[in-house]
Amino acid sequence: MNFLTSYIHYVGCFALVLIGLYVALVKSNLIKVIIGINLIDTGVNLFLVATGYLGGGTAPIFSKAAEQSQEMVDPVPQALVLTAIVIGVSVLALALALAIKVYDHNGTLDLRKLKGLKW
Amino acid sequence: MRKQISLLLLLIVAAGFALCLAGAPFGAEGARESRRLVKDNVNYGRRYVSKGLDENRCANIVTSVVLNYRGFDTLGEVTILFIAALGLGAVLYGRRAGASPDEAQRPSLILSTGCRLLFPLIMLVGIYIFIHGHLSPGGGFQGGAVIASGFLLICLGCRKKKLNSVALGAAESLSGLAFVLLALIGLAVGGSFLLNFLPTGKVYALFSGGIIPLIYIAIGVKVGSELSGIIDNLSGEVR
Amino acid sequence: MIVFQTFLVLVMIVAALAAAGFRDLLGSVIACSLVSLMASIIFYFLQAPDVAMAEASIGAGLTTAIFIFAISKTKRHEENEKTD
Amino acid sequence: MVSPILLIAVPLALAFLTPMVGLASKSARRYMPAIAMLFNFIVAMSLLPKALEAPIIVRTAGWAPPLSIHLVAGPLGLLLSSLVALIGLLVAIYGIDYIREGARARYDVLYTLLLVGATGVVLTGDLFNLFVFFEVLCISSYALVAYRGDSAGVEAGMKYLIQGAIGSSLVLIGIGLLYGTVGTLSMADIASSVGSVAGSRLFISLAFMIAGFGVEAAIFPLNAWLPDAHSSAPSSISAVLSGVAIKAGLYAIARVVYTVYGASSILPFLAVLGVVTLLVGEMCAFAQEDIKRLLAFSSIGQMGLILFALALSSATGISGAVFLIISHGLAKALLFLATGYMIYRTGSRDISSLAGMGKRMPIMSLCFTVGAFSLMGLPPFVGFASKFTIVRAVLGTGSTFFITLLAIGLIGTVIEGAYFLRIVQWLYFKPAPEAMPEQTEGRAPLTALVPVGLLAVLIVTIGLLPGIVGRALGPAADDLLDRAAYIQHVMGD
Amino acid sequence: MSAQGILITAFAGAGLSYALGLTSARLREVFAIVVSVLLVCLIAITHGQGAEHVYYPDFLGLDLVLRMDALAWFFAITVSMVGCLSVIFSLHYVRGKEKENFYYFALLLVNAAMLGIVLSGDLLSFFIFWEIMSWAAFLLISYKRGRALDAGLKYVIMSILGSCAMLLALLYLYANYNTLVISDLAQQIRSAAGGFPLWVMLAFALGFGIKCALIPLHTWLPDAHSEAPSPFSAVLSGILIKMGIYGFILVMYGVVGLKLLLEVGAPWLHFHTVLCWLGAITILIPTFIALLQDDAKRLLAWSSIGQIGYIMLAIGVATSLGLAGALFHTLNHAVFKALLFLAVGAVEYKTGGVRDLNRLGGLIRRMPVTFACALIGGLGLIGVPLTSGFVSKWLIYKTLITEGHPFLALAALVGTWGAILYVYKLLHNMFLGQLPEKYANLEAAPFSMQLPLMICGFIIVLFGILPGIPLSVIGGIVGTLGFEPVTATLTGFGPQIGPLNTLNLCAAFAGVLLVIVAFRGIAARPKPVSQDDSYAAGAAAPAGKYHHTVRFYDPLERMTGGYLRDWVDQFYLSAAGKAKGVFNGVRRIYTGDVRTYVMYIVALLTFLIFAHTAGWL
Repeated sequence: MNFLTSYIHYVGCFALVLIGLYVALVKSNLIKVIIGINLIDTGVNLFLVATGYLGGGTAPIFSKAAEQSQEMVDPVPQALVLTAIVIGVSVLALALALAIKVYDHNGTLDLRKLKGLKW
Repeated sequence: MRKQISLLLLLIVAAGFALCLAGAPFGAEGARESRRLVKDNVNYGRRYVSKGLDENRCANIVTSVVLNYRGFDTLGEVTILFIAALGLGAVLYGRRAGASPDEAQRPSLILSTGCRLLFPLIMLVGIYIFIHGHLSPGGGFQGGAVIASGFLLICLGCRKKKLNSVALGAAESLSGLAFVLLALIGLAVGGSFLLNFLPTGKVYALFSGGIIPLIYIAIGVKVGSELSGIIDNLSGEVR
Repeated sequence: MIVFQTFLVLVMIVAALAAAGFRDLLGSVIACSLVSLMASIIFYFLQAPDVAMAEASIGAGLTTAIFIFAISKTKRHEENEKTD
Repeated sequence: MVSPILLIAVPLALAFLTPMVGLASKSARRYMPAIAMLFNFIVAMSLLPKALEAPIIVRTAGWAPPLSIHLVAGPLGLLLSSLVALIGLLVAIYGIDYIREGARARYDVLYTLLLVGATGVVLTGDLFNLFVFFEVLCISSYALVAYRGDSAGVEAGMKYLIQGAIGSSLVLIGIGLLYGTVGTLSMADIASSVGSVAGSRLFISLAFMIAGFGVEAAIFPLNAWLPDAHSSAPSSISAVLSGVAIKAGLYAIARVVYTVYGASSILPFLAVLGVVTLLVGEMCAFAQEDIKRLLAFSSIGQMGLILFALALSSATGISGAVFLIISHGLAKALLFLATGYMIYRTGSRDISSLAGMGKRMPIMSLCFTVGAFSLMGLPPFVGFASKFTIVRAVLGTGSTFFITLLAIGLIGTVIEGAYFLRIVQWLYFKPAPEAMPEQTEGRAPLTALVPVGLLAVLIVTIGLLPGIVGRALGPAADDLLDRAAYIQHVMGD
Repeated sequence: MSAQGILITAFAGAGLSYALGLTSARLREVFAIVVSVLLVCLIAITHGQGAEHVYYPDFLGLDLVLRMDALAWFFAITVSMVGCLSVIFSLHYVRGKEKENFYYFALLLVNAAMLGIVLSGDLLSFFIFWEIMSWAAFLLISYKRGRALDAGLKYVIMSILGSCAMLLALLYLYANYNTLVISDLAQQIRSAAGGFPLWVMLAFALGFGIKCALIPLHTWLPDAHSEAPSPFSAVLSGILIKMGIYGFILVMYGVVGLKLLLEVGAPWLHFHTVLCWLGAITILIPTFIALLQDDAKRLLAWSSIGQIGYIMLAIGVATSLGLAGALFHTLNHAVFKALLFLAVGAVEYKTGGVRDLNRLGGLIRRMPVTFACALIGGLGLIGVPLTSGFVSKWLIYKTLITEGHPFLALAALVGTWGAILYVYKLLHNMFLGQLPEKYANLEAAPFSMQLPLMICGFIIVLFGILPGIPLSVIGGIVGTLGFEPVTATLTGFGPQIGPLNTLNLCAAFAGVLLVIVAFRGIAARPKPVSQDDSYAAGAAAPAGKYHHTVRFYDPLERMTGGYLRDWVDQFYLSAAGKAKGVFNGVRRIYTGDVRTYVMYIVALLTFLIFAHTAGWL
């Protein structure tokens, strides 16, 4: 039971990362690979927030009602994840723009055919 | 052949993760005891939580970490979004030839008026989110995203209204400039970049936290205009 | 409480596997947005409301929109896997 | 006193300002990157002497270093940021007339932000901030590689982006693992508390970081993106990418390995990886027909040599590596800029089309020859001084393992000599094909000749008087090697 | 006028000549000659001063030093002399051709770099000038397009390989003795406990061996010399190869010193004996390959390799007489080869680029002066008495015989026979025999080409009759390098070295000449023979001699041609071909498929994790 309580989040996020990597490694469609990268980003963000999570902690936001602070969760990973999510979106948007342009030029998104530049 | 190799590789990577996470500091329970043992000055998460409130008088500690303690990251972050919007524009530069959709797909009257009615409400929610970034959860990024979803609605819902890209670009760069100037004033006045030079006011009041709400407003406008710029670029025209 | 979190994580993993497995790109994009939705809820349970909101609005909302725009401009279905 | 933070803040402000300036007047916007980099170069050079004694620690948001993000403008940081500023300035001048088509407004901003990213990577003292500026650098180079929108550029950009994204996620996992174990993100703070933590978790997070930063630093298995990206990008961009961007990646690895982890067990592995990169790079370069792809592979080769020198962990070794970073940056930027206008003139990137360029573009060919000779390490040029320092450092270590690796590496430089001199022969000693029409408009404008000429003059003067740069190399090597001093400087006050 | 002044004038001269050349060709030619002649005088004046001074205090932590001791002076005067002659010769040779400016700049740069090598007092500046000489020579070799490019590339690849080896050896010395100034280095090495490491000596030998074309490393020389423009071939063959010799002498005797040198290498096989045998082989094989060459310059190139064999043999013997012989033969060979190459160059210039021996002939009547000088050069090359070649070969033979190396002496002797054969072939095919019609009204070479030939011819005969002039200088050098000095009178050697008095030889020759003249005077006047004499078998005897010389040594070639091909060259070319195949293979790593690239990233990560868990890292 104790394994479940403390490690379920890590299992979840690293499962996401591994699935994302598998998609990026194996799938031949460009959009599918970009989805894989998106999965990896989500997994990594989940992992960062999970590192900051304390057992029974509360959200690091003070309000008139909740004044006490010792049970609060570590706010730093949340700040990092905020940045990481937006980085993920930016990379994703650029990736999809490039995918559209690749489709314009080559008419296909199959990575096995997109080998114009090699050797 | 490719599948087997990648499965083998991922197996070893998974083993690496497992090897890493076995120890004490990871895992929710493990984290809790290890945090309690650790004194404040070693783990800065606890220090921000314990002293953050009276240093910046900003209720949302995450916001004070995002903008004050680690504000330089957010400056980098905003630059990245700016680069993404411009990069998208640069890459899709040559594709302006948009074919106007045929009659059949034009949105019905109800849909377009509904959207135009809903748009100001979404903007209001978005603006509320990033104005109250330092009090309640949420902030520049989340508010900007909501504003962008408003623009998305306009973009999908009603065809006629074309987003004024020059205004978006101006909003984008002006708000980015505002953020950097606020930080530079901190350097000029208080001797260190991103310093919270304004009085930080009472804790839960709207005008608390010194320059933090100002920066979050600038970020909100910037993220909103950039994400809608991205959407406008990507949805330039439907073939 | 933890049981519900475990359930969320399992749904997320299944959605991720679906996103990987679907041949129809639109289907896998929907599965992908389901993953971010689940992640957003898990963030809430991990006491990170800011991140939950960001993940929900950016991760689930805008990412899916951008994906669908991209798919509308390119091909919807994946080529067959046989030639690999 | 001018604070090093301006090195990042002012170009950033100028970058945000550029769209506004663009609205006002189209032509003024083209000079914005040059202005930003000129400012950067002046500030960096003025701060360098002061930083040679002790690194300048800059706080942000007014908190003492470990609390908030801080910049560590040490001798190494400022030396590299002045290199970034110098090459950025010269390539910006080159880009004024070179880039004509495409979304010209966006090019200027992206170009300035790329250099801001590189300067940020080199100056920052915080690990996550290093990752953020690393991302600024990478994403702007993805967009700029695909700037032309032609089939090759877009494909190269797409491949570069996918590998870069995977690399960045690995770095993020590494930072997550490290933050989980140590609880702080300031490099000096991590360094001071890393010693007391169990080994295997640290090593795996180091592995992730090396794999992640390695993608941008063109280490052997990870550099598959580089030949495509540098050959299909516009020449001014490949000049900056080759001259500056991959160096920032390698600096990140060096800083992580030496300062954050203080790891010594992985150094022999990095040395072997460096020599393998050198050999693979030079071999592939020899077999190329396309001039820019050849230069890209030769960049991989030289980065292998720099990594090998960094992995020596001796003071002269690292000062040799920094010296090679400077000399390779100058020479490779010169080569890419020179080929830019040669390709523009002949219309094709094939080496055989360069025949007889010696007569048609004398200044460009002369500068190309100076750059090629410097890269090969021939005496009167700066390449010789850096190669000499590295070989002296390797033999100084006296360990037969390193000396045999060096001997193998020197075979790489022989291959490099072969293919560069083959090109010089094509330039000067092959008759120009008469079929080529005598286009007069192809004559390189002043904004191209000035940077290329200046780089060539720099290469020769630093080659003849290595003392100019030599003074800063010693403290720069100590800045990287001496972990305790770094911690004491940052955490001390 | 210190060494630094000489170097500055040399390098500034090269630069200025390029600058002046941009304005007017005439001005540049005059300036080039003035600079070269000035250099010769400057060096001649500074004979005595052995001053050693630092000219660049802190270059990467080392002091660069120049010195002008006897050895340096001797080589410097040879370099500047031959350099000046080739500049004078190339006035006409290059006039009108394109890229003249570049030619003069590169030629003066190579001469300046060689002066730099010779005058440098520490190994780092030696190395710097060495590399400058290499790439400047590369530019000049590939000057005449076409096949010259491959020759240039082959030359430069081998010389870069050599300089990499030399850099390793040089910095190993710096790492162990942390100084590169030759005088201090020599003291420390000789006083150091252990012997001199063999691999360092081999690395030096590789570097210098490539430059002076020892047998396994010689393959670049035939192509480079035959493709380079003739005046530069003279410089290339005359003095550029001698830099390798200077390097050997400097390292073997200047730095390592005689006592230590004798122990270098395995106890049963010393380094210097290997060097001797290499020298012997280098005498034999190239000389007989030279026989079979049809192209005049290629013949001379192979003969250069052969003569270098003599010099290496003399150095390898490690005796004072041997070293004196080597130094004197270096000087002689520089003068012979300069003369012969310039003569071939003159013929090539006049006949519009023809150097194929089968198509030339009978030029003795059209170009008598060139023939006379070429004859003197050829005789000197063979080593006929009354020419300086005789004295140097006599020294080498003497030391081989007194030291008891019968087989080496035999090899030297056979080498001389080969020399006689190919010199005769060269002179006969070019100057004797039937004059082809198209050269019937060929006028003589311009004076600016004949002057260098005459100067060289004069030097050969002068040093042949009065060998004391160079030998007194060489004796001093041998003394400074740790041997007992060789005393020589003006006309030969004292009794303790073995009686040689060129005066008696002159007297003997004069006597024989007198007898021949007298006999011809007294004997019957040769009576003209009528046309239908049996000699012409009834047919009308043609006006001139009608023995054309085509495929001169054809029977010899048919017999030995199969064996005497350049095996080493074929081996190198096939190795290069295989290497190119490997490079093409390595290129295939970048398959173009992004998924494979991502797999490479994950593969490195897994390797690191696996290596850690397995305990390697």
